[in-house]
Amino acid sequence: MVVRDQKAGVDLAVELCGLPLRTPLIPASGTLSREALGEVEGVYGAMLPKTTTPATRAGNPPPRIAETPAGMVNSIGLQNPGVHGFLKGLDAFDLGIPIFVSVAGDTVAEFALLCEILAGDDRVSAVELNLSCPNVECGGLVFCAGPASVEQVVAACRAAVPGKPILVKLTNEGVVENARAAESAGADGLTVINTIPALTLDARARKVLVRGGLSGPAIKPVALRAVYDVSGVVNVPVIGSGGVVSGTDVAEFMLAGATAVQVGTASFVRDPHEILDEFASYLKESGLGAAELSGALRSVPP
Amino acid sequence: MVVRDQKAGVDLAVELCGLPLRTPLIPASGTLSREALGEVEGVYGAMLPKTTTPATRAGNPPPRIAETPAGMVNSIGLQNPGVHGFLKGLDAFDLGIPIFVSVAGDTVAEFALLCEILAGDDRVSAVELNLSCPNVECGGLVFCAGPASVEQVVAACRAAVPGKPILVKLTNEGVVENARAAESAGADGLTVINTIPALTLDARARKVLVRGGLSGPAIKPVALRAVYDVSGVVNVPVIGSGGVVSGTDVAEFMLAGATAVQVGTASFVRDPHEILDEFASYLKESGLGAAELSGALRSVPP
Amino acid sequence: MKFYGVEVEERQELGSYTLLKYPWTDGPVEPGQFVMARAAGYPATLDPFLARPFSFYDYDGRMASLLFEVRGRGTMLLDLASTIEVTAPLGKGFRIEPRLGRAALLGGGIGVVPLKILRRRLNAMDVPHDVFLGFADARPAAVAREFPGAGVATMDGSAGTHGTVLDATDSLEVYGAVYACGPNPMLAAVKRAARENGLCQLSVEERMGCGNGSCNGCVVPVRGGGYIRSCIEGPVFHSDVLAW
Amino acid sequence: MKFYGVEVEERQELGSYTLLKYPWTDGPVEPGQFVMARAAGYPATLDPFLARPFSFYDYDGRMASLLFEVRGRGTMLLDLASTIEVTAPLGKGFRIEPRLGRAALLGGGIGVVPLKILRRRLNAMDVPHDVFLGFADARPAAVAREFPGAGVATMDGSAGTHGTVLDATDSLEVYGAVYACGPNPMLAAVKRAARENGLCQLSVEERMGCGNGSCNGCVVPVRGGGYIRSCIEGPVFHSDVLAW
Ligand SMILES: Cc1cc2nc3c(=O)[nH]c(=O)nc-3n(C[C@H](O)[C@H](O)[C@H](O)COP(=O)(O)OP(=O)(O)OC[C@H]3O[C@@H](n4cnc5c(N)ncnc54)[C@H](O)[C@@H]3O)c2cc1C
Ligand SMILES: Cc1cc2nc3c(=O)[nH]c(=O)nc-3n(C[C@H](O)[C@H](O)[C@H](O)COP(=O)(O)OP(=O)(O)OC[C@H]3O[C@@H](n4cnc5c(N)ncnc54)[C@H](O)[C@@H]3O)c2cc1C
Ligand SMILES: Cc1cc2nc3c(=O)[nH]c(=O)nc-3n(C[C@H](O)[C@H](O)[C@H](O)COP(=O)(O)O)c2cc1C
Ligand SMILES: Cc1cc2nc3c(=O)[nH]c(=O)nc-3n(C[C@H](O)[C@H](O)[C@H](O)COP(=O)(O)O)c2cc1C
Ligand code: FES
Ligand code: FES
Repeated sequence: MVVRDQKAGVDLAVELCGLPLRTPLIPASGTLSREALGEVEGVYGAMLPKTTTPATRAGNPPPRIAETPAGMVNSIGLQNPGVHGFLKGLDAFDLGIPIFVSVAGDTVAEFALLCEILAGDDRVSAVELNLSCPNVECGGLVFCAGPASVEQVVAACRAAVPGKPILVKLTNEGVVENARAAESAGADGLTVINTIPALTLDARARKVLVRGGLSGPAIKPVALRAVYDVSGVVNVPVIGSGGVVSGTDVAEFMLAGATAVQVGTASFVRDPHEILDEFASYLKESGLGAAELSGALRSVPP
Repeated sequence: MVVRDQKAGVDLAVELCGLPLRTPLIPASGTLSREALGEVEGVYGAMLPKTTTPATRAGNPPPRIAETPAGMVNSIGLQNPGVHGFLKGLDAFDLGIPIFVSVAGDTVAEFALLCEILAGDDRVSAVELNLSCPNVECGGLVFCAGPASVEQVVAACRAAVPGKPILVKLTNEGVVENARAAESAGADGLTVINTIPALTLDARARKVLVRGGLSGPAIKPVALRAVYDVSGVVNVPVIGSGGVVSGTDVAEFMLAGATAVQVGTASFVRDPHEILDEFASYLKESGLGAAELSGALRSVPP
Repeated sequence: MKFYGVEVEERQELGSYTLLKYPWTDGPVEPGQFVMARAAGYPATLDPFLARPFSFYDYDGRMASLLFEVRGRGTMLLDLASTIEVTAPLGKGFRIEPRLGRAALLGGGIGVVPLKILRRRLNAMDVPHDVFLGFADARPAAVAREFPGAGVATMDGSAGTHGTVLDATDSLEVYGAVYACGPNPMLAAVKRAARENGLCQLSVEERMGCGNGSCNGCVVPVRGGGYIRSCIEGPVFHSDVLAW
Repeated sequence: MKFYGVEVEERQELGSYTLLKYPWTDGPVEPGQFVMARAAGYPATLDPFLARPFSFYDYDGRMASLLFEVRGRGTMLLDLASTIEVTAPLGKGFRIEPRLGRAALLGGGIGVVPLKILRRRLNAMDVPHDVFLGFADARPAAVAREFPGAGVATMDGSAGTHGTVLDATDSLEVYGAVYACGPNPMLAAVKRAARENGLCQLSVEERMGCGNGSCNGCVVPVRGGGYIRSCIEGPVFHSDVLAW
């Protein structure tokens, strides 16, 4: 399956929100640690560490993960050292490619505060808003539960970080409406989709194992649909996320309309170099450059 | 994997909306044909043929199906002979167990009309409303796109078929709110969930393959979460649907709160007798009867 | 759907195809009938999830054989498996009409598969016939040695006539019956070429979800409107039935 | 994460466990380190999706061995596979403190695995030690023959002392160092029993998603609050670190 050295003569570069990316691949937030950076040299077009929050978060007690058919459910609970500790360690993520930072807060004000802090940090090329976290001011509904709260949080962040692109990461539920709201509030790009709410049980023990988000190849067709539908109604670039495992998957997301593609859970089970190599072979065969692929379907269904 | 003759001494019976079912298994609508009935003798507690509509529907042109990781996407387009032709052929589905009939219309009035027709047919023990079809009066949004239209269609059907249980089949998006709306409009039970909107592409041909609904084990953790959340907020019974492949899956859905469980896509790749046998072994091991299993988790997470 | 676990008793390469034999004693197999098959492992692994349809290549009352082309992951895993899972024979095969005189058998690519049993039947019934096989190039065309006397065409001209299977025939109009299997565009071309014939039966290839009529996934458009299932009403159809 | 495809060169039953050897020449293995492993087949099959963590049982510079218990589908498939995929050695193993005097090695069930390399190291460093192994019953306890002189306990009394691995020891207080591996409740009990000891290291067993620190799935609670990853900071921890 692995095709090495397929990158010669293939144009992998894309542009995202004015930023030139060496390849269209980006690690999905929360799936690439500092310790694993050595393994991914040359693969990605931008770096994107785990979501950070205003204060330290310990995260959820174990069990935090469970395997499911062609996927997994996680409930990590945004474990992170808080934005200040995060920024102290950020240099480790400098691989000579743009660094995107994912943020999450409990309130609109916390989101805006995080954006203000990042606005002043030159190492940060773009901010990704993780809107799949609970809005404590709205009874704990997630920020992307509806267009109104999406618009509110994006507008506040827009004002707080006028000089850097803002990417808004959405969950599948209501994704088209929420995408429109994010765009009209000033988002420069949309990451589609985050994990899908899910639950796993242990029947023998008769207990809940993990209540969290489903990721991995199982959700790929759902994510593809979201990317296809969203990129049909917004003018800002879409970044695909959800179940990418192979170079063909990367191509599928780009054909569906994505400008760049995130690799998440698959990086736990494959060397992402293989994904890039396969994608390069695909480009070679198709005779297209990565930048030409976005939305380049030959026929569109009724 | 197959454990035969595990059913002795195990109580498989459940009660659903006042109807005694021999086993908690029901074929998911659209996944069991007349031709395959001979293969399922003794497995199911009720029969549930493919959704019928007021007039004949030819269905969608091929390709209608595509395989995805641990699942498949289908876009059949409710191919069926129309309710009158359907009822002419209904006797073939008489295996001596209650027959549920799934209906779908383009408008609330069509749903009500179908319910009226079924109200007068003694062979029909219950009606399942398939609300995942487009409401032509609401710009083509599906009936279960929001609680208002769910309430409207369920109330109209309730009035049209006062004497039989109405089961309302919901999709995952907005399932908790929609479940509440269905219950308050008079639903006797809720089927949770239908397929999840999805898309498949052929990267090599650069075209869309199938735009339809995702089913199979891939969606099981999403369906389990929906069943768990819905059964926590409604008082009517919940029927689980989505990715059931094994007897353990059946147990998981029941522990999550389901009273009965539908087997869909899995019946294409397994003999459903095996699923029932595995479920019987589970009951034997756990020392519980099927009717005791619903919601019988030992501990509930925070 | 009920699957039976069977051991692969013999595996062999035929050109670019794989021939695989497994024990099967549960009743006869009609030419054009198929099985749903997959590598064993299920349900320890739930991906690939669906089984795949394969025509019977041969059947001797004790062993059934499949002949297949590795296309994607389903056939890739089947190619490696020592135990496979198969269903009973499914679908409606070719209906032999011995009174119609000379028959033409046309196979495109892996569409040769059902022609072997079909030919044996025709021989048994003393029905005169000619076999024509079309392939992309010489590698798959190697399977033609299993059909002595067959006319062969390859798209790249590397074996036999240069062109499609139809280019290997003179005219289909001299035949009383035409039996064809191959990719759907070839079948449409055969249908056109055989327009004037009394009987033209085509074995179609649609994606299948179940193989037993349950999913409505495998349909073909029919004359007069609507769709019918190729796993139950087919996979072999009289060409008049199809709206192609 | 990078996986290497390797041939299974030897497979053998040890009591109710499976021993599996594969060629590995890429550097040394510390006692307590682990690999992520799965049956090959990926990405033709995407289920089971994750690899599983296994401690090294043995390593001779040429071959690495795993010893495992079939629990679910990951280990079931591994038990059948002729080719497997493994990562390089991962995590922090046992840190041997030779100056602390006599050591106790405790294994619970399949937790015996890392003790074999550990014991060899202790022997090489002339550190005196005793091994105690606990099992559910006599079947898995058969693996104890690989640990000559070990004290054995079984929960059902069918072999050795009746009780847990701690029942096979007199008191842990006589030991300068305690090294343990087994199910987490056993480790918590060992930690309590070894409270007064200078060094107590525990190899914990948490579900792992990645094995390289990326998913934060494998955490254990630490004293003072919060969680740390057992794949990077562990899987072997000083017992003081753990908030158990
Ligand atoms: C009645 C019937 C009989 C058949 N008999 C044979 C046979 O005897 N020998 C044989 O080699 N093949 C036969 N086929 C085709 C065979 O089923 C497909 O080649 C197989 O399903 C491919 O599976 P895969 O997992 O390898 O490929 P996938 O990964 O599923 O797909 C790989 C490629 O094959 C294409 N493909 C997949 N399924 C089909 C399909 N049903 N029709 C057309 N293209 C498809 C896909 O578009 C894709 O490009 C038959 C099909 C039918 C319907
Ligand atoms: C660092 C480390 C080293 C290990 N070394 C070994 C070893 O040398 N030999 C060995 O046999 N096993 C070892 N294990 C445990 C092994 O990883 C699990 O048995 C394996 O993941 C089960 O996979 P499965 O697919 O067979 O089971 P699954 O289908 O995943 O699960 C089957 C059952 O096992 C339980 N289970 C699954 N994973 C774990 C886990 N990580 N911890 C506890 N219970 C689990 C599930 O709850 C379920 O009841 C180790 C685990 C860790 C973390
Ligand atoms: C273990 C794990 C941790 C994750 N943490 C985060 C996170 O901190 N912030 C975030 O926006 N998304 C997080 N995600 C979601 C991923 O970024 C990604 O959107 C999702 O997993 C779908 O992509 P995949 O199928 O390629 O993994 C996490 C996913 C996993 C599996
Ligand atoms: C081929 C196919 C056809 C279906 N047709 C219908 C239908 O007509 N009406 C309906 O309510 N659901 C239909 N469904 C959805 C199933 O009833 C079921 O709710 C869904 O597939 C999820 O369950 P599963 O994963 O067990 O298949 C269909 C599903 C499939 C795969
Ligand atoms: S394959 Fe399912 S109906 Fe034909
Ligand atoms: S297993 Fe993923 S962080 Fe440890």
